[in-house]
This record gives sequence, C-alpha cells and structure tokens, in this order.
Amino acid sequence: MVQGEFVMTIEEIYKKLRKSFGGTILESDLEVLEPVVGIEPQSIAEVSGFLKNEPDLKFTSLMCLSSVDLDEENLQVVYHLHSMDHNHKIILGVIIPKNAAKIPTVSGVWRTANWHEREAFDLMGVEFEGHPDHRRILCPDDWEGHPLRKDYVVQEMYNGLPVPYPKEEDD
Amino acid sequence: MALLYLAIVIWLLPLFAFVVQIFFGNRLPRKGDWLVVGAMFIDLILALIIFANILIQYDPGYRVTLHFDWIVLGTQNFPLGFALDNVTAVMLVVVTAVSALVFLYSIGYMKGDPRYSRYFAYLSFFAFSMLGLILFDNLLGIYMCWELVGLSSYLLIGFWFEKDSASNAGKKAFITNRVGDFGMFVGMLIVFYVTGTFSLDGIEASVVSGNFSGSILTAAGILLFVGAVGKSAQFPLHVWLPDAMEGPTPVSALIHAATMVVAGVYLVVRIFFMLTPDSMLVIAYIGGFTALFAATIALVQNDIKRVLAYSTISQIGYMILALGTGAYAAGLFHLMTHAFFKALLFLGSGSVIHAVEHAFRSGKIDADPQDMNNMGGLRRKMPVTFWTFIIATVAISGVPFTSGFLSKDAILAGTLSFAGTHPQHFLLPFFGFLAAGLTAFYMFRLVFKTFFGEFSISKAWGYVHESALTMTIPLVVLSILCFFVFYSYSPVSPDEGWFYHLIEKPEQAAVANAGSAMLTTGGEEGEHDSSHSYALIMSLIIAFTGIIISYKTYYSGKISAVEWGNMYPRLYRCMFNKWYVDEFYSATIIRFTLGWSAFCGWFDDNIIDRVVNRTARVTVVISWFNGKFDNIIVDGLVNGIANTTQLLGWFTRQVQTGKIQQYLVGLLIALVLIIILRTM
Amino acid sequence: MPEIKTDDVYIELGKHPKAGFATDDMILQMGPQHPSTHGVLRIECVTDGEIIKKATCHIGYLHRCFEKHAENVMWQGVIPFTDRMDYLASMGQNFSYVITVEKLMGIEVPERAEYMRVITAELQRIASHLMAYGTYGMDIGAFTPFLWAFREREYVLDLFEKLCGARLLYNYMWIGGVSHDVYDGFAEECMSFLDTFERVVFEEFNPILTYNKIFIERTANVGILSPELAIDYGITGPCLRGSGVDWDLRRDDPYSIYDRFDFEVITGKGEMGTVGDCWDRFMVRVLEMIESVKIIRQALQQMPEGPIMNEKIKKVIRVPAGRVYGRTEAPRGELGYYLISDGKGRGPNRLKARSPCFSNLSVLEEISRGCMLADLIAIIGSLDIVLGCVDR
Amino acid sequence: MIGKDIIFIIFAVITVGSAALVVFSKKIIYAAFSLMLSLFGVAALFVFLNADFLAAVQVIVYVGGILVLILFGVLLTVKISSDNVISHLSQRIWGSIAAVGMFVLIFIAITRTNWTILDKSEDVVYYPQSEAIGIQLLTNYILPFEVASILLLAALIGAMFLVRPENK
Amino acid sequence: MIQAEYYNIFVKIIDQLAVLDFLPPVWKFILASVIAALVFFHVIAIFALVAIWVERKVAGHIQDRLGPMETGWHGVLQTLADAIKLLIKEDIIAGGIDRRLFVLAPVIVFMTALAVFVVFPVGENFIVSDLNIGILYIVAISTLVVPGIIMAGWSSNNKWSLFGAMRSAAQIVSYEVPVGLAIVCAVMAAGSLSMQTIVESQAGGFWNWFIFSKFPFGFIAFFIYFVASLAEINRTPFDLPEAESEIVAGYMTEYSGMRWSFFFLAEYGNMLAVGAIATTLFLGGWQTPISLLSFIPGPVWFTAKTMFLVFVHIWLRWTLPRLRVDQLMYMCWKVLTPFAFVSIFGIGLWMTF
Amino acid sequence: MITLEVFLTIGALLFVFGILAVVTKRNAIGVLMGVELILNAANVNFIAFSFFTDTGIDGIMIALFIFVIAVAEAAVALAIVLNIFRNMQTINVDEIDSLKK
Repeated sequence: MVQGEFVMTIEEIYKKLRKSFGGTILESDLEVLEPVVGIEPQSIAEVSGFLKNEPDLKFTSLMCLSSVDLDEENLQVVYHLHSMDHNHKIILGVIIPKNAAKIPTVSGVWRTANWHEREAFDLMGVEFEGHPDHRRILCPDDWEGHPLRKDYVVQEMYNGLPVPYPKEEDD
Repeated sequence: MALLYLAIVIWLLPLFAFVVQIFFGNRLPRKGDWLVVGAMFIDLILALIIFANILIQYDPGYRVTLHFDWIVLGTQNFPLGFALDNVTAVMLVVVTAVSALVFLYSIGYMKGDPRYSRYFAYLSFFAFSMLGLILFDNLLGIYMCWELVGLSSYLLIGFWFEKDSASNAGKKAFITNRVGDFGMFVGMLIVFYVTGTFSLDGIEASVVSGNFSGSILTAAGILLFVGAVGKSAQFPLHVWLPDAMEGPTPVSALIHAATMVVAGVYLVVRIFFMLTPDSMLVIAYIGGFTALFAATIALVQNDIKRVLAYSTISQIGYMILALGTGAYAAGLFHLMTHAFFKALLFLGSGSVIHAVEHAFRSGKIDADPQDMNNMGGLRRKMPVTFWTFIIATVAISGVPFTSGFLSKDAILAGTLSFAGTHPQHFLLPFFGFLAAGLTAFYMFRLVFKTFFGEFSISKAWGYVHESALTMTIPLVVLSILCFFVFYSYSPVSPDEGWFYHLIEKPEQAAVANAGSAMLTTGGEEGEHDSSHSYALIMSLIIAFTGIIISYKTYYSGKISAVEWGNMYPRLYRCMFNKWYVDEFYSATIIRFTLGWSAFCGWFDDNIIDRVVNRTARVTVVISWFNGKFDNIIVDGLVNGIANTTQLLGWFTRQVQTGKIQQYLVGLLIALVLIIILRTM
Repeated sequence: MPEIKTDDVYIELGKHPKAGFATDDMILQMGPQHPSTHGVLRIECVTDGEIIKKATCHIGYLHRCFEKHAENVMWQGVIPFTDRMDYLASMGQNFSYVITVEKLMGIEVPERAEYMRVITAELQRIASHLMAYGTYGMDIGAFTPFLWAFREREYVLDLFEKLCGARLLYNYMWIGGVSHDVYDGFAEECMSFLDTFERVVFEEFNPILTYNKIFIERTANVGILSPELAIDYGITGPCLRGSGVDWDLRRDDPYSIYDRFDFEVITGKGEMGTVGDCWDRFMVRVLEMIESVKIIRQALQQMPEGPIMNEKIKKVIRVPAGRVYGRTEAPRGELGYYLISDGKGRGPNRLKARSPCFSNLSVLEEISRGCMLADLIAIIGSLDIVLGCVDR
Repeated sequence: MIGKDIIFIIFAVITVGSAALVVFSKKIIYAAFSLMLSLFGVAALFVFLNADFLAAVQVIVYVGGILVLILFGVLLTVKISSDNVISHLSQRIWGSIAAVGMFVLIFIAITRTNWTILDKSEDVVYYPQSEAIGIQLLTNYILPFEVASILLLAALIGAMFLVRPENK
Repeated sequence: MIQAEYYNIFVKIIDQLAVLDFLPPVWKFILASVIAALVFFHVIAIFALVAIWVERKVAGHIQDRLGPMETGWHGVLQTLADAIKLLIKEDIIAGGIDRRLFVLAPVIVFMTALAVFVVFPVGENFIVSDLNIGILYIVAISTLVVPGIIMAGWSSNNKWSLFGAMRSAAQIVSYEVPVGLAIVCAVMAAGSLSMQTIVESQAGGFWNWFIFSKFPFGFIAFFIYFVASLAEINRTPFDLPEAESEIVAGYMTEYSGMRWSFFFLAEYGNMLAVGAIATTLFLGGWQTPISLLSFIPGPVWFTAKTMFLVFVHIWLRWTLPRLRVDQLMYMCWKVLTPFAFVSIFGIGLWMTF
Repeated sequence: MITLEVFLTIGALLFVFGILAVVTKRNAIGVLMGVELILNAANVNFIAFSFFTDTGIDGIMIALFIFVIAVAEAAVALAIVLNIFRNMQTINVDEIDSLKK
C-alpha cells in the first residue's frame, strides 16, 4: 500500500465532491473532530460510486455503515469510507425522515454493505431500495419493530410465547 | 557369454533410467538425477568388470556373439545380434567412464535448470543409444542406434530451445547428419543387395570368399564412410559441430567430443575389413585434410568452446587419417585417449564458463562468458580447473608422458611409414605434422588467454570462484587418466601396453582380394621400423615449437598476434570465418532448396488449385440437375410409401402399450399355454 | 476443487440441473448445533452431493443487542459488554472501546498504562491465534494440535489471571488507564513464556500441522479470496493479509504506542498454492504470533515506571458532545466503534460496533461456492469467526 | 446327518423367503436388503454343493458389487419416503398367473423326470476347487474367459458413457 | 460337505470331553463352533476394552496429557465404566427412523467384524476353521459391511447419516480394489488361499516373511494393504464417514447406547482384524522372527505383531489430519491401485523366474 | 434330504420370484433385482447339476461366467436406469412409455 502520496484532506475531497455533484452535497461543518459530509438521500449511491472509482479518491473500503437515531423525526445513516490506496478517509452522512426511511442501497458499490445494510434495516428500520437480499439479519424473520430506535417497545408475545422481559413495577 | 549378458545389462540400464526419468522424473526426490547418475555408475562398474575379465583373459581373438531373429518377412530374415570383443569392451569402458563422470558433473552444472529432470532423461537416453551402437554386431542395429544417438544429440543440442541459436543448431546438426546418413543407408542397401545380410560376420564371410569385391565394394565402403563423415563431423559435413556447442557444456563434452562424434571412427573400425585400398585412400585424405583444415580455424577463434569444437574435428580427422593409412590400432587408441582428455577439456571449459557466467551475472555485466577475450588470470581463482586443464592441454599437444603423446605419436608414425611406402602420398604425414603443431599452438593459446594474464573485467573478478565438488571431481578423475601409465609401461612407445596386444588389426580381406600390394605395408607394421623414431622426434619438435610460439605470442607478448593477422589479412579472415564453408552452403544448397520450394508453392497455387476449382464448378451444375430429379420424382415416391407406412403404424400402435412388463407377461402366458398344449 | 459454472449455481431449487448427472439438490442445514461452525452459526447449504452450490449464512443466534445495552449504561459500564463480544480476544475489544472514548474526551493515558495495554493486547492476540490454530486443526481432522495449542494458551491465561483475576473476560482496560498494575515477576514469567513459545511454534506446531502434507492438500488452493474481493467485502485482519494485502492498522494507522515497536506485517504469499487460500490465512496467523512475541519483548524492555491511571478521571465521567470512530487491529481484524455522545448522558447516545467477524463471515457465501463440504469446513475455520463477535 | 439338514433348511428358507420379500416388499430399499439376504443364502447353498470358491465369489460379486450398485441406484433415484413400488392390480394378477403357471410347469418337470440316470458314477471331488478352476480357466475355457473380459470392459465403458455428464 | 481340515482347536477340545460322547459328531461340531464364536466375541470385546484404553492413553501422551487416570490404576477401568454406562443408557430411536433397518444395521456391521475371526491362524493349531479359501472368505465377509452401513445411514433419516453412509460405501468399495490386489500379491507368493498355508510358507525367520522376502514388491504390497485397510475400517486419515467436524458423526449420528457401542466394537474388531490379516499375509503370522526365539509360542507372536499394527493405527490417528473425498479417491485409484498392479506384476515375475 | 430335486425346486422358486419381481415392480431398479434373482436361479441349477451329476467342474465354470454377465448387466442396466432418471425424472416403468408415443 503506497501511502501518503495522494492523501487528500477532507476539505479537498469535499470541494471535489461539490464540484462534481453540486447541490446534492449538503453544507457541512468541517471543523469538528470527525466531520460528517451530508449527502442528499437519493444520490448516495451515485456519490458512493464516484468516490470508489475516481482515481485520486479510490475509497475502496467501506469501514463501517452505521445507522443513528438522531431525534424524534430523523434517522441518519453514516458511511465511514477509507481508501486503502491513498490512506485517506471520509465520513458521509445521510439524514432521512423516520416515517419514510428509504435510501438507495450501496451494496452494488461495496459488497460488504450488503450485510451492514441488512443490519441497519433489522435494528433501525432503514429500508434500502434495490438491496438484493433485503431481510432481517440478526433478529428472527418475524420479529416486530426495530430495537435500536429510541422509541422501541418490546413486543409482549412472540410466536405465542411471552417475551421474558421483566415489567418494571410502576407503583 | 556371461560377459555379453552383462554388457546387455549395461545397455539396458540407461533405458530403464530413461523411462523412469521421463515419466516420473519430476516427482522423484532431487528430480531423479541420482537415478540416472547411479545407473551410469553401475554401468561403469559393470563395464570395468567386463574390462577386467578381458584383461585377465588377454586374448586378442576374444569374441562372443548372441543372435536372435528380429523380423521374419516371409523367407527373408532380419536377425539382430550383439557381439563382445576387445574393441567393444574398450569402447564400453570409455563410454561409460566418460558418461558417468559427465553425468556427475552435470549435477552441478545444470543445477536450477527448469528442465533438470528432462535433461537427465535425455542423457540417459543418449547413453542407451550409444551403448547399443557399440554392442550391435549388425549394420541394421548399428544404424538404428546411429539414428537414436542422432536424435538424442538433436534433443540435447536444442535443450535450451528458447534460444533461437540453440534450436537452429539442433536442426542444423540433425539435417547435416541426415546427409551423411543417407550415404550410409545407401551403402547399407548396397551391402544388403550383394550379400543378403546386414550381419558384419556375414558380410565379412562374403568379402573373404570374394563374392563381394571390386568397385562395388569400394563404393559400399565409401558410402558407409559418408555416414561416418556426417556423424564425426569431417569435411565437408563438419559444419554442425561448432554450432552444436550451443548445447549445455557437459553435453558438448560427452556427445560432441568424447563419444558420439567418434561413432564415425568406430563405424570405420567395424567395417575395416571391407575397405578396399581405394576407399582407404579416400578416408585417409578426408581425415588428413580435416585435421589440418579444422586446426587452422581453431587458431583464430575466440569462443572457448568453438576452439575446442574445431579441435575435436581436427582430432577426429587424425583418427580417420590413422585408419585410412592402415594404422588401425593407433586410430582406435587415439579415440580412447582423446575421449578422456577432450572430455576433460570440455568439462574444464564448462567449469570456466560456469564461473565466468556466474561472475558476470553477479557483477551485472553484459558480456559473453564464452569469449576468451573476456577471461584471464583464472588460475588463481580456479586452481583445480586450471591444473586439470593444463594436464589435458599437455596431453592433446602431444607432450611426452601423456596419453596424447602415445596415441598421436603412433598415428604420425603410421602416416609416416605409409608415406614411406608410398611416396606419392607424402601429403598425408604433412597434414598430420602440421596439424599437430597447430594443435599445440592453439591449445596453449587457449590456456594462456584463459588462465594467465589479468582478468579483463576487473569488476566481476571478485565473483569468480572455483566450481562445486560434483564438477571438480570428474575433472580430477579425468586428468589422472591423461597420463601414460594407464596405457603403456613405456612413456614413448604405446605397443608395450595392453592396448596393442588386445587390439589387433583385422584381416583386410578386401585388400587381400584386391590383389594389390599397395597398402599392405604401412600402419602397424610400419611402427616397428625407423619411421617410429623419426615420428617421435619430429612430433616432439613440432609440438614444442607450437607451444613456444604460443608462449611468445600470448604470454610474454614477444610476438604480436594482431600483427600476424595484419600481415596476412585475407588468410586471417578466411580462417576467422571458417573458410566460408557455411556461407558457401547457404549460397548454393540452401538457396537452391528455397528456390525450388518457392516454385513448388507457385505451382500448387496457380496450376493445381485452378484445376480443382474448375472441377468443382462443373460438379455444382451437375448436382443442381440431380437435386431437381431427386425432389420431384424420388421424393414423391418415397413420401407416398412413408405415408402409407405411417397409416399402418397408427393402427399397430393402438395394440402396443409401451410397457415391457406387459409384453413379458403376455409372452410368459403364451409360453405356458404352448407347453401345456404341446404336452397334453 | 471441482469447477462449477456460475450458471449452475443459481439454479432454482427443485428445478432440474442442465448438466451433469441428475440428482436432486439437497438442502443441508449445517448448524446451529454443529461441531465445526465455531458457535451457533447456521449455514443453509444447497448441495449437489458433496458439492456446495450455495451456502447461505443465518446469524443472530447469539444476538444480545449489545448496542442497545450500551445506550443504557454508564461509560465505564460498556467495557464488560465489550468483553463478551469476542470472548476469545476480550483485551482487544476493551482496547478499542477505551481508545475511542479517550479520543472523544481528548485525554492522555499514562505511559505505563499504554505499555500494559499493548502487552496484554498482544498476549491476547497470541492466545486468540492459538485458539484459531487449534480449532483449525480440529476442523481438518487433526485433534492433537488442538490440545497442544491449548497447552500454550493456558500459560497466557494464567498470566492474565495473575494480572487481573480473570481468565477470559478481563475488564482490564479502563478509560484513562488499566485496572491493575503488574505484579512482581510478571516480566520474567512473560519472557520465559515467550522464549519457550517461539521454539514451540517452530518445532512443534509447524511440523505437526502447518507443513503436514495432508493439511496442505486440504487447505492450499481452497477458498481462494482474491485481494480485490477481500477489500470489497471489507475483510480485515489476518484474512485480508492472507490475501496478500499489506495492511495492518498497527502500522498503517498507528494507535496507542504501536509506532514505537519494530515488527513485520505478515502477508500471504501463496507458498503452498494460490495467494489468499486457506493455508495462507492460517499461516499468517501462525507467523503473526511470532510478531506479537517480538512486540511484547520490546514493550517489556521499554516499559517505564509511573502511574497506571490518568488522575483526572473521576468516578462519573463526563464526555463532551461529539462523534468519533475509533478502530484498532483486534486479533480478528479491524474492530471499530462509532461513538456518539450528546454531552449530557451518563453513557453513549449511540454506540455502533463494527466487528471484524461480521464482515469476514459475509464473504463465506462468495468463496464457498462450488467447493466440497469438507472445503466449506476448512473455509469457515480459516476465516476464524467468533459468533459473539458476529452477532454482538 | 440331521444337523446338516437343519442348517440346510434354514438357509433354503432364508433364500426363498427373502426372494419372496424382494417381490412383495413395498419399499424398494427393503427389496434391496432382502435381495442381499437372498444372495447370501444362495452363497450358503453353494457351500452345501461343495463350491466354496464360488460361494465366496458370489458374496464378493453380488453383495459387494452388484448389490452396492443397486443400493446406490436406489439412493440416487428414490427419496427416503418413497411410495409403493408395486404396480397396479391387473398387472399383478396377470403376472402372478403367468409366474405360478411357470412354477407349476417346472415343478412338474422336476418331479416327473428320472434324475437317477444322471447320477455320479464315482465320487470325484475337485479339491481344492480354486486350483481346478484356475486350470480350467486358462485351458478349456480360455476363449470364454477372454470374451468375458472383453464383455466386462465393454460394459464398463458403456456404463461410463451412459452416465457421463453431458457437455452443453 | 464342508471339507475343512480339522485344525480346529475347539473341535479337538470337544472331542477330548468324554462327557459329550453321546452327541453325534455334527452336533459336536456345532457345539465347537458355538464355543468358538463365544470365545471370539469375548476376545473382540475384551480387546476393544483394552484397545480403547490404550488409544486414550496413547492419545493422551501424544497430546501432552495423561489420559484417564481416575478409575483404577492409571484409568484401566475407565473403559469398563464407560461400557457399563453405555449398556444402561436409554435406547433412543428417534421419530421418522426406519425402525427395522435401524435395529438391524449395527447387528450386520458387528457380525461381519466378528465373522472374519473364524479363519485367523492364531497359532499352529489354533484356528477355528482353516478354510481352503480362507483369505477369499475374509474378503467376501468384509464386503457385507457396506450394506450394513448404508442400512444404518439410510434408516437414520438424517442427511449427515446418509452422507456418512454414502462416503463410507464409496470409500470401502473403492479401497477394496487395492486391498484385494495387495492380498493377491501375498496369495501369489504363497500359492494358496488358505491362511494357515500362507503362514506356513513364511516359516524360517523374518527374512522369509513376504514383506522382506519379496523385496520390494512384498513391502509395496504390505504398505498398500496397510494404507488401504486404514481406509477400509474408516480410521484416520481416512475417517471421512465419521468425520465429526464435517458430518457430525456420519452414519452413527442417530445411534446411542448399546447400538452405538456395537458400531464401536465393530470398529475395534476391524482394527484387530486388519492387523491380523496384515500379520498373517505379510509378517509371517505366528512364525518367530528368528529361530532363537522359537521358545515363545506362536499365539504370542501373532498377538504381538497384531498389536503393534494396531498401535500404529492409533499413532496415525492422533497425528494426521483428514483427507478430502476427492483426495481419498485419488489416493485409491491413482496411487495405490497402480502400485498394487506393479507389485502383482513384480511378484508374478519373481514367482515365474 | 439334500437331493438334486430340492435344489432344482429352490432354483425354480427363485426363478419364479424373479419373474414376479420383473413383471410386478413399478420401479426399474426393482425389475433389475428380479433379473438378478433369475440369474441366481440359473446358477443354483448349474451348481446343483455339477455336484450331483457326472459333468465335472463345468457347471461351476458356467456359473462363474454367469457372474461376469450379471456384473456387466447390472452395471449397464443401472447406468441406463440412471440415464432414464436424468431424462425423465422418474424410474417408474409405467410412466416410461415414450416408446408408445
């Protein structure tokens, strides 16, 4: 791995993205510890493809794909990208509303996204459009709800059995 | 008889090794080299056993044979046979000894080659072929093995076939040999036509009885000799041998110096009884001319292996010359001694090349490791190679106390006495002596340029080192064999040794029948007279002259080689370019062949194709009419029949259900009923 | 390995194959209780006789919703949960988490604690790779290496037990330092273990398994994972290096004090077959143990005296608001934590764990296609997954 | 020699009974294992007929070879819970009629024939039999022996050809 | 009828007993056979007990541990305790299993393991029945194990079992070829199919054993037999049919308790059997290696040689990994079988000249 | 008791059961088993005649050749059956009637 030759700072990458995609790249605060570059939900797949294939970016590796319950209305999907060739990083963030949590899949760009997106769907309820195998991954197929949401309530019965969850005594 | 069986075992062992090696070689540990080398050393031990037995018997007329039918075609029988006599035994020892040492040497030399096991398989195959050539007492068998050694030689020359030069050299050797073999084959056919047999005994019988004589015998002898010319690289078919040096150096040592190329000499020895005076003269002149001719070329070559190659041609010329002048034992003797010291020279040169090449590679220098101009001073880094090389050089130059002196002196004496009897052939000793002087000169030139002086490329000097033990051991063993004691008690006279006792000149029935006294003297008889001492003194003088001139030129620098070259520029250029023989061939024979094939191609394209196309056109027209007839008349009939059959078939199909079980049940019930009905 | 055309692989169940001798496809449920799935993994194999046409992984049998737990406990309370993720390499899991929190807090860790962290993490790597070595031998059918590896692993666990009282789930690394200082004689015991261990690897482990002809036949050229595929699937750790990718976070993205040590990054070279086959992945682990030995030796020699905890750390930790992604090279690959703090809560607002085994396992379906049943076992073993890490 | 008779009866019953099971068992796999028992019984009967060598060969060839082949065939083509393998009624009735007819005829033929004329003139016992068989195979039966080997080869090639994977 | 020569030591014993004179000879013969069968059953059972203990101890020491130590001196009674546990274990027959075949299968497998012991020449007069086709009998009987295993695998109604059965059947049927060819080598060298004659033709010192006397062909044949017999009895490195890491326990997956221990006993019986066959065919059976040691009785030699081979089995099992199916078949058809032909050819030439 | 007639009767029974298996089995492999039974019936007869009459070892030789034929037949027949299964997905002989169509 050749390092350091083409390392680009996050500002440079951000500028390059703005140049290529314009408005779909949202205004982002690049001053914090690990800045997140905001992306419009519909264009995430395109941007990802660009980031992976552009010769001086080459984000070949999707380190992590996280889903975040931001607040009452919104969810966020965060992509940690890393370039094995150039050893630079970028973090993309896509904010989507909770009631219509749909976002194009990036599993066509990085195949590792396949399982990560399934996990995000399973635990956070983000639907990935165009995903080849859109099923729950960790919870059983007939589980109700998405546990990592802040407003998640455990179902009382599962397959006719009470879920062993000690009810807190309110009074 | 037991010895003969042993000899056959010797013959078959390499074949076994070859078969195992070619199929399983890569899977064996160490890629199977131990198998081949081991087989060869067993061969050597067995050959030495045979040889010891021969020595103990000490019988010049010793000969056992074994015959069996090979092919029976109607009344015509083609037997094959093996014979073991003293010549064979000596040859067995020579071939197995040189082979075993060269095989051992190859382990070091070929280390790391990608086709290592294949190489040893080929070597083994060669040993098998060569031993067969020695053992057969039958022209047919000899011819078979003759071709097999040609094949293995071809395979080994072109062993590094990635190099164009190597593969071309292989082809060249093969094709040139074919020319000679064609002559040999015609000779064999003549022999067979006249005598009805290929067996040497049978031929001898008919020569002795006089049925096979005269000009046809001469022709047969010369034609057979043409084969020897090809294989032994005599003028004018010598062109392949220098090119054959493209093969691995051990191969050059084994095949193109010590064993295979002397097969021609061996063939002449085998057919010696049927040589008429005329054919012997032809042989003598070709041999003598080649000896001188090749020596002149060797004077000016710079490639170390090419010098040795031309030296080989020259030395074989010597042997042929000896046989042609009737010095039968001397020729054979030189064959044996030459095998050892020439193998040693080649292996030594291989060791040198190996070291130099390694040095160049390590020093990242792009230079020809075989060019003597790039060497020098190696004696300090490679003492074993140097000393053994010196011994061999001394031997080939004919310095006393060496084997080379014994054999070369015998040949020169033979030619001298021959010339004494027939003064009109004074050229033959002249050729011999001149070549001897030149030999001493160019061999010492080689030594001086290689081992003395300073290494030309000092950058690589640090990388030069002595070769591995597997390479130096054969050198030492062979160098020991260069001393006279193994061959004769006397350092000056070979006829006191076992060799001259065991190898006797056969009855030359053909000469006797020719009724000519012309060649009855000369050869062996001559050695006992005064010509022997003349020859001894003269050859000594000439050899030392050559050595001294060489020393002056290349060591002390008193004489400038460049000046010599400038003094006779045309001669130098001729010698340097090998007398333009190759160029002559390509201008005549090859050009003609290419032209003829171009003509044939044109003929095919323009005449034959045109005729064929016309024919096709006509066929198309005819078939159109045929088709119409077929469609309307024949098909109509056929379809009618088919429709009827289909209708009938439709009816029948309703009966059959397609279930074999039901048919079987029906069959059984019918069977039961029939039996009941019949028996009631 | 028999060649299977890609067309044949995606045959609908029950549909008749186009080529070959017609047998019905068999659906084989391997696991969740199976000796060599290394835990409760279920693989649904569509097989044609012994040949796997498709192997689909079903995971989640060990799912504990670690991330949900983390949202409900204090900052320090997460550490024991991380222990239980990759229970064979708990130190590495602790390490990654505390580094992430410290990064967000922006605090320094005392030198001595850094050295202790590196030493224990590398010892843990040895223990974990020993486990991988042993179980892989058992997958291939050799039982003895397993026990030999366990014998060595015992020494490591003994060291840990003496150090922090626990043998498996240590809770050793705390935010701002480590929980226990070394006891007297730790360095000597450690050194003596390292000396014997190096010899044992070369004189015992390699002859009985690594260079065993049958073992090589079974693992070389099996389950070939090309570098491109590996990166595409987010494979990390020894599996990635087994594919010949020269990538190690300890060297390429140094954290803690790893930039002070001299060690090599082992990559697969295709010594016995193709680069990226099972043997390469296996061999990378074996050699990495030796590299870990080197690191520990250096660390033991350099270790300074001093405190083991940052004094500024209070019982109740306040972490400023922010987001941070911290990653380390755990024994099984890149272990990353994406940590979000809102600056108010007692614990993380969101903690996403990016576990190496999760990504590593996802490639199984791709590389096991067309191999034989026995090869599937070999491939799973060579990926060296821990289901606690996959399912979290 | 009442003991010998009892053993003989046991084996005869096993042979014939399991042959009947082959016919009447509903599962093909039962039929296959019954066939094994029947073939084994035949081998036992060979021992009673002083043909030890043949008995061993019978077990090797039939049980070790043919039966395993049949079992493989069964396992490759039939699902474990496969259904009735006996064909429909009319087929069975007609088949039974034919078979019983055959048996009655053969049995009548056996009982009516006077076998005594064929009885052995002397007690020639070929012993050990394997040697005699070997000698016969390479002398009188050399031609059938060679033909049989060619037949086996042809069958081998034919079988391999038939089940080879088709090239697309 | 049965022309067996009465080497049978049991028949001799029965003949000696005056109490039994009222019985007709055939009954005596049957009685002798029953006694012999009982004796050999117990031989196998006891051998299995010992062998399991030995295997555990050897395994333990190979693996740097002690093995069983608690029950009895160095754990000698451990196997016995296990055996009792197995005997009193619940006999589980799961639902969906084909009951008849499931019950029959271990019986067939164990029977075949037992039946081969009839022709082993343990000593000069110590053989149950010296059949003149002895070795052929062994080959024939051992083929019966294949249907037994298929039966077990099929009737379990479990895919792992079926896998194990198919693997086992394919493996045994394939390896029968090199085994048969290797046996033919010994038979050719001895010129007889009778086990006792084969042993007798190796008399007079260890250089007359076929492994040495027909060197190297005898050795090749022995080696092929040894390797292939490992495969025949499903021992490591050929234990694919019961490879626990791949197919759980192969055809034995659904078995438990006594039925399972029948398979287990059969495995150890088979170990003993192939060891004994190899001893008989290649290692001179009960013959002494050198005449100096002829005071030691034949059965001791026979047992010692057999036990040594059994020990090698155990040793290999704890050292080697397992082959894959295709490698197994490669080994059989492309390595062992050709070399077996070579050695047959070699011994043929040897015997001709 | 053990006479030629007994063996011939056993042979006849085997033969008849073989015939029955051939004609009543719906499964092609069942049919094959029937064929094996028939061949065994023939073998029993051959050996019986060889033992009880003066024909020497010839019966045994013929039986040996019948083995060979049985092996060849079984191999080829199974290959055919498997091929049929490949092409038609069934080995039920009632359904294999493409000859009819």
